[in-house]
Amino acid sequence: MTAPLLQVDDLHVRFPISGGGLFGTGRRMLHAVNGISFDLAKGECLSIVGESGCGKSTTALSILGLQEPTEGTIRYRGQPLAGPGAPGRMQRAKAVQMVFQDPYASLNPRQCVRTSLAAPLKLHGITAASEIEGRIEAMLKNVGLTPEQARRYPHEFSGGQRQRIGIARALILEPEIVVLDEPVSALDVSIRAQIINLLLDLQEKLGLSYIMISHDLSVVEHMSDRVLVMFFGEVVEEGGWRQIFETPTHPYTRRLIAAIPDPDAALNPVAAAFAPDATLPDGRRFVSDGSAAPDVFKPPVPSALVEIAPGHRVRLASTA
Amino acid sequence: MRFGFNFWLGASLTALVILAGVLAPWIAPFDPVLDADLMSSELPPDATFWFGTDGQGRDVYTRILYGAQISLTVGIVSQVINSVIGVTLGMTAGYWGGWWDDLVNGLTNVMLAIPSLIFALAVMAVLGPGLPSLLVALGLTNWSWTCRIARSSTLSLKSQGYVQAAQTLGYGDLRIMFTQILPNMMGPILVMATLGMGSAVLSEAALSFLGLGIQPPFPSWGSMLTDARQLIQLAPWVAIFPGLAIFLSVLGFNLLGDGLRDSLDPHMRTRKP
Amino acid sequence: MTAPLLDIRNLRLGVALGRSVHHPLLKDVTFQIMPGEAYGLVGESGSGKSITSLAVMGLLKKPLAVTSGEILFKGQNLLSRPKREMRRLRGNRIAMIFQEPMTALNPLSTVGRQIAEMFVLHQGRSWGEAERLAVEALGNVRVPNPDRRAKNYPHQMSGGLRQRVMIAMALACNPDLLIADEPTTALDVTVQAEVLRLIKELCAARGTAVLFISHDLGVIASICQRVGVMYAGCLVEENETRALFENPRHAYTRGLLGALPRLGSRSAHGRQRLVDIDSIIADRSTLTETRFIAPRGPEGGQP
Amino acid sequence: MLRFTLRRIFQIIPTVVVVALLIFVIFSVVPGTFAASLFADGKRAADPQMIARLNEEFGLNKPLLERFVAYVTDLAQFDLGTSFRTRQPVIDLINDRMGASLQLAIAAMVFALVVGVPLGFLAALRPGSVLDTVTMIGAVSGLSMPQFWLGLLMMYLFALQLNWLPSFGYGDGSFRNLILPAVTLGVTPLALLARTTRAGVLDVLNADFIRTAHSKGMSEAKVVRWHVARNALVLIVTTVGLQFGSLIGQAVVIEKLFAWPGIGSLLVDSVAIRDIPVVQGTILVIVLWFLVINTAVDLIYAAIDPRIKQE
Amino acid sequence: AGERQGGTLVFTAPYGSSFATLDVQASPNTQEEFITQAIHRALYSWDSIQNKPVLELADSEDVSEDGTVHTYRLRKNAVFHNGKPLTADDFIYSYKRIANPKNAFPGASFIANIKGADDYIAGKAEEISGLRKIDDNTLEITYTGPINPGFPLMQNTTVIYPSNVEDESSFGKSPVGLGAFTFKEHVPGSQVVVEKFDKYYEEGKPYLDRINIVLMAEDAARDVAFRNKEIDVSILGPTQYQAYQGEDALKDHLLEVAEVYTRNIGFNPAFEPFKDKRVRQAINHAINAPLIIERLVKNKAYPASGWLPISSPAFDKDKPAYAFDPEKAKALLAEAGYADGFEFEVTASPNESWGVPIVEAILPMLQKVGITVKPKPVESSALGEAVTTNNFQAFIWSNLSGPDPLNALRCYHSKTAQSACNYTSYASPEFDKLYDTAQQERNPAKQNDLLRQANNIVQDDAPVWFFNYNKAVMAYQPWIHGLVPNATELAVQPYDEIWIDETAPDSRK
Ligand SMILES: Nc1ncnc2c1ncn2[C@@H]1O[C@H](COP(=O)(O)OP(=O)(O)OP(=O)(O)O)[C@@H](O)[C@H]1O
Ligand SMILES: Nc1ncnc2c1ncn2[C@@H]1O[C@H](COP(=O)(O)OP(=O)(O)OP(=O)(O)O)[C@@H](O)[C@H]1O
Ligand SMILES: [Mg+2]
Ligand SMILES: [Mg+2]
Ligand code: NI
Repeated sequence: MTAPLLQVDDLHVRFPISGGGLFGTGRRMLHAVNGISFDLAKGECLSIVGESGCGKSTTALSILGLQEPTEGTIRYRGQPLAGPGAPGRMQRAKAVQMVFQDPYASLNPRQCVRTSLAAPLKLHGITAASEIEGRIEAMLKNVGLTPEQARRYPHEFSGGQRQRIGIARALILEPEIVVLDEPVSALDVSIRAQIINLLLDLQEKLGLSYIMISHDLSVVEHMSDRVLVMFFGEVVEEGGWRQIFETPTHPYTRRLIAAIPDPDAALNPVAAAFAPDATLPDGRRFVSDGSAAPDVFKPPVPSALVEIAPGHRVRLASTA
Repeated sequence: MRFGFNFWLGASLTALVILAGVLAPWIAPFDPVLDADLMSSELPPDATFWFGTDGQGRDVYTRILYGAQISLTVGIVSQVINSVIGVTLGMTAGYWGGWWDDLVNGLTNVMLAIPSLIFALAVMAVLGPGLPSLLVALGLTNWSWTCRIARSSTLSLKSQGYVQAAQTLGYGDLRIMFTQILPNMMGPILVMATLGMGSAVLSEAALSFLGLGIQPPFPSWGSMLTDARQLIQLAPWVAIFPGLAIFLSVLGFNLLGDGLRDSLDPHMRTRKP
Repeated sequence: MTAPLLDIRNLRLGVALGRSVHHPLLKDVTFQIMPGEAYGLVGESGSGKSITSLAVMGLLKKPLAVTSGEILFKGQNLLSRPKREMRRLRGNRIAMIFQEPMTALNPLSTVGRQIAEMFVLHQGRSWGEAERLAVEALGNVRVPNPDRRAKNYPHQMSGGLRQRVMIAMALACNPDLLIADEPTTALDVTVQAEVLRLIKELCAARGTAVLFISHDLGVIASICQRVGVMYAGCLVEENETRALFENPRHAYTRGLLGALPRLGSRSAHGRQRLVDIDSIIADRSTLTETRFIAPRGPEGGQP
Repeated sequence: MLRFTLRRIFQIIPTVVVVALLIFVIFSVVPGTFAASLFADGKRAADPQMIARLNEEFGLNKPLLERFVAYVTDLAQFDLGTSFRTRQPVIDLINDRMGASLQLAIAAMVFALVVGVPLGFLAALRPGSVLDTVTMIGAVSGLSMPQFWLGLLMMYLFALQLNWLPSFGYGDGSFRNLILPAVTLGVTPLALLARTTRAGVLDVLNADFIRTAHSKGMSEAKVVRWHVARNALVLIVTTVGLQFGSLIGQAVVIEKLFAWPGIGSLLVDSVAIRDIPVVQGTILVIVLWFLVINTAVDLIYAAIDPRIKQE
Repeated sequence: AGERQGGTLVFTAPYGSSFATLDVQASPNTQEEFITQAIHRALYSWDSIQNKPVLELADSEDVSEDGTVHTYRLRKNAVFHNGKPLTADDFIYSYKRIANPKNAFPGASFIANIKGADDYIAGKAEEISGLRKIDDNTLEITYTGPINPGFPLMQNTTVIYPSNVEDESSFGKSPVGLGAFTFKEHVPGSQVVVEKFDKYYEEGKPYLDRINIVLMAEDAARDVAFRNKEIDVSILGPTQYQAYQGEDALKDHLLEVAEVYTRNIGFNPAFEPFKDKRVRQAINHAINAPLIIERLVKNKAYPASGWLPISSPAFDKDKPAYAFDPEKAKALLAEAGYADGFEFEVTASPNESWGVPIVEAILPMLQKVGITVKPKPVESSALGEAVTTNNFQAFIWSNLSGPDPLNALRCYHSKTAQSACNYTSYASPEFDKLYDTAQQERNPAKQNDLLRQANNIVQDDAPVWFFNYNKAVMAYQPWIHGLVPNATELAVQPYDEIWIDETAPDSRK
């Protein structure tokens, strides 16, 4: 087993929400992420799934250094990536990169593709024109674009092509980890497949590690090695993709999987829905069944992740 | 981008003003200050003096041409000052947030609460009448709107993927502001500045009327009009032409700004393959 | 055989450029919906799904106009109907749900009142009575505490609740046809499942026919009996849902199905690559040349 | 709602404080003194003793900091000071003028509202029509004219040529006297209102919920009445607030031209003779007026738009 | 004869858009004189016909041998608007109020002519020793020297208030005086209304029932209002003067007078070129003043031949003005070592008759002799400060130069401080000697002769460019009668003499 590339340990992110109080200065804390921990191995694709607003993007932004964690540590090859002693943006940029959800908003409309790709190289000390050209050309080929298209501006590309450019930009500095925040959900179905294929190809070819955020579980199943199920700031279930999709344990995970509008499930009702599973390890209770939203302004109820099979953990109410 | 009729009308009027200002030294038949012959004062328009002469015997046409220089200077310089202040404060406030944002917001509220003419009046009183003071006064008065726009644009641009991407790629804050944010909010800022040029020219006229404008012998349209208001019956041309010049140039700036806004609004068109 | 509820024949629709030139957006779209039937329209973005539905509603905006064809609703051509009559049908007999529940509701008006408008408009009720009925309608779409919720403003509700309000509004007058244009794309998976179930159940119970537009084949499969596939303004294939999934005949449909990662397929086939439409078809423009229409349609079969 | 109201009201305070500081600073460095201005018309010889006596009396020879402390102390007790020129409390002077100022501002605003909003509305309902084109051209033109020029033209036309209205002044405060200055002052807000109304209504007309309304089978008239009007109002109210709030300040030119006894002309006169306490007081009142109006607008806004109160 | 009783006069106060205060003792401005004339009376008043101060509130006066002690027999029939008859107490009360150091009133310097006032002003005495009440109707005033007390004691800042008003602050809101009209109403920023006082001491006066003194500072607006017959009188600027002269309906109703102001550009001798008298003279020669007066000032002024104006008793008719002679100017400049010219700044206010426009007009003229002029525009109040603090190279101003020549020429005495009114820091021993002699001279004719010589010395030294003496012009509606050419200030009219005939519109009757 390879040593973890990235270790996230007890990550908390809280947002002060202004408003309240006579002068509008009373601040409440929104608990967006509550103590998330996970490891990411080299070449692995880890997916984070969960409902809108459960803190997936916030987690991703913390890893990228775009959001200061309130508590917790994030280590890259054993070195802290956030907090005191963290490297600057420049070093971090070579470790972690991101592909964004909206292909229309993720490219600067005033920069041509070449500029978008060349600028980070220059910034990181690669100034030889030939090397820059070479790397851009190679990268464009990698993502299935032609070098001639480098002079074009974003509005001259389709959504799928833009997403390819976005991927190229993320990979140009040759990072080891790429965070994919809903990389295909804004794309048309027929294009979605191309991008998924591209991502898989690149992962194999370049040995990348992915942290993929998605609420499209069929995509998650298709791509990931391990899955983290988040519910309002907490991981409620964690495991290999088989464990999650074949033996989902936490009620929320089940609800999630049952809700997937899958043609096969719809056409063959037999396969649909998991039988409710009443047996819990040690007879302990789940913290919540995932149907009602907890109060995000209060600290969460104490609970713990319990391993029910090797690498498969679910969140149960704390015995205390 | 497609521009409408208004834009082109505005652009033509503006171009006319710019041409007049730039070419004044070559196309003006006289000197705007020194060619004053009291013997030929208040002559109606004729072949020599196309727009007649004023009370000092100076050629109104010449002074209108040179006045375009002043009006353009007033418009452009004051708006450049406004935009620089507004954009700097607004962009940094939106980008950095926190106490700096609160401070800038407070300052913006203060500036908004003081009617611009009154603030300009106060500044002019301190600096005394004249072109440089006017530039400062008008440059300091209207940045609050630009600042607000810059701030809100920055806030929305900040959450755009490409700005976040720039952060993850290791860009510094200033570099992000200048390469990623600023170019993408130039549109609305430009619109504000264009419309602001119009109101700067009008403010110049209003301040002249209140005795605080650019003072002669500079041939500014505002002071020409102010001086001429006495002559409206005796020598109407002395009043009509500067009035018309102000009206048309401000109309030009306004139409240009409106036109720009109209064509910028339904943002960049996206071509689908 | 019963008469179709909605019969769209050779509908052509375009953008008016200048005086007489038209840039065509829909080319000879023809399909029928039977009473009580759920009909799905899928297709890639920009293929003309929404404008088809807007044409049925008579809500096309300025540059867009129907150039030829017929839209028969219960045998009457909607295109030749006077405006007033069209208004009486709209909302009353044909209702519509839009994609964005966020913006489709007036932010300054309580949801109760917005539902009540339907009763005032089409049933001539008084406001008081209409608002009582609105509470009832909210209850029907299983909104908890409907009397309290009726007094809420849209921003006080979650996306799922808002979409339920839209459904309550659309079904308020028991329409014969409900047009749902991607009603769940903006929602979370779990909420989406609930809303879909709601539409399905309510329409089945009332015998309302549904024209369901989506680009998500999974959603279509779980709701519709028949599916039409649109591509670039053409209805390229139409068939019963199961038949379409099991035996897609048009290249685009095949591509669409192959591009879909299906749950459970990985355990069966491993992490293989998905089918990419562009890789199986060299020239996309040939896609609109062939059409496959299931035999059930009255004039089915021809290109 | 009460808390929202109180909060809005409290938010005025820091702005007022900063404005007070700002104008104190500005007018402590302004060249010229009140005492010197007494001789500015050249009608009598300067009298150095008197200048010294006056400066002494007004405390102008004290160090800046001391004056500032005194100024702030007075302000904290809602005392705007005493006019150098009239030796009356500044607040009284402003009181005397406020009525006329309000009359003018309200009349101008009413004029702008009554004409501008319906025009903008009609223009938006028929975009591209003759009415729309004429209204919008008129609006831009209205925004492109120097106010005093417009005022003079109106004076010549309506007073001198047509003899319909008195050309100037407050007279006995009658409505006839009000018309010309109010109309002149109202042109700018009118043009702005017509434009924002049009833009706002167009925006609303393109909103998704209008399509929803149409899909309900609602007639055009009902759509406008039930859904467009209120939403457009939200946009209009802001413009009205900003315009109305700054109208008193923007009226200086009009007041001077028409010899209208508002606080605008009080301000200009006081600046001219360096009657600093009056200048400071007047600006403070003008600013306060702006803030109060805009706070009121915020509250109206909150009353119309339920989304505001929430956060 | 033919005076008609009744009617309303709509008078304009053209010098500002407000009245500072109705407590006219506190106001140094011309603006407030418009109210003063209606409501108040001082010991002396200005006789516009004889052009000198005359007794107003006293029937007669006795003057002591040395000219310092005046004994006034006060009017017996004079009554204040509040019903109090005029007595000597009112004078003592009023003069003490004006001189009271706590009040810092502008009239204090006029009272300073009375013996003992200095001590009072300095706070060293409880009373002004020079003021003595003989009985209710007799007042004795001792002056510091043999001066003509008429000038200081006819000012609006030295009017007499009743001594029986408890609350002095009420003077500012509802003034009480001895004048022909009682205060009725003040709409700040708009107008003051006064009404006929039945117990006015002059028999049969006033004729008018009511005067609306309206504020109208903006010339163009006043023009419209006058043509529109909304106001009865209007002070005209140069352009309007020309326009009105050209219109049949208006030209017959213009009242003109040579006022007592000298417009000039003062040179600061601290500025190197101006140290040389020849440079100053050259400038006087280089500018074609008559042309400017004709074209720009539209003849609403008289070319100045020296400091003292035409209406001054010491005016020298025979002394020619500096001739317009660019060649001579060049020669003088060359002599002074400025053959190549130089550059100077003129601090100027926006005033159309003695401000930037005039500088604009001389600019091309001086350019022709090699001198570059730059206007330095400032606001009026800043002009006053710049000049009185000696912070200028040159300034353009209009200064009071009459009616009392002794007072006017005092400004050129070397002992007069620069900040007082010797703005050009003029110092000439010759002048000082003549002036001092004139001051001691009690024979008016001889005194005037001495002053005439002194004035000519100033003219030769040319501490200023002598531009013009202003001509004031007032347009009045045809139904107005009784206006007088007041050389001190044309706009200040004796309201009690004015009457309105039957051709007046109904609104005035
Ligand atoms: N900068 C911020 N300030 C305040 N609250 C924030 C901020 N960013 C995120 N939040 C809140 O934190 C919570 C988690 O947000 P996050 O964006 O991580 O959710 P998500 O799981 O990515 O949702 P989605 O699927 O919609 O993208 C949300 O309630 C969100 O409103
Ligand atoms: N107002 C309009 N003017 C011009 N073209 C339009 C207009 N509205 C729609 N179109 C064009 O009509 C075509 C069909 O649009 P439509 O909205 O029906 O697509 P759709 O199938 O609903 O796509 P999506 O899945 O993205 O909603 C598109 O190519 C679009 O560009
Ligand atoms: Mg997210
Ligand atoms: Mg659509
Ligand atoms: Ni464009």
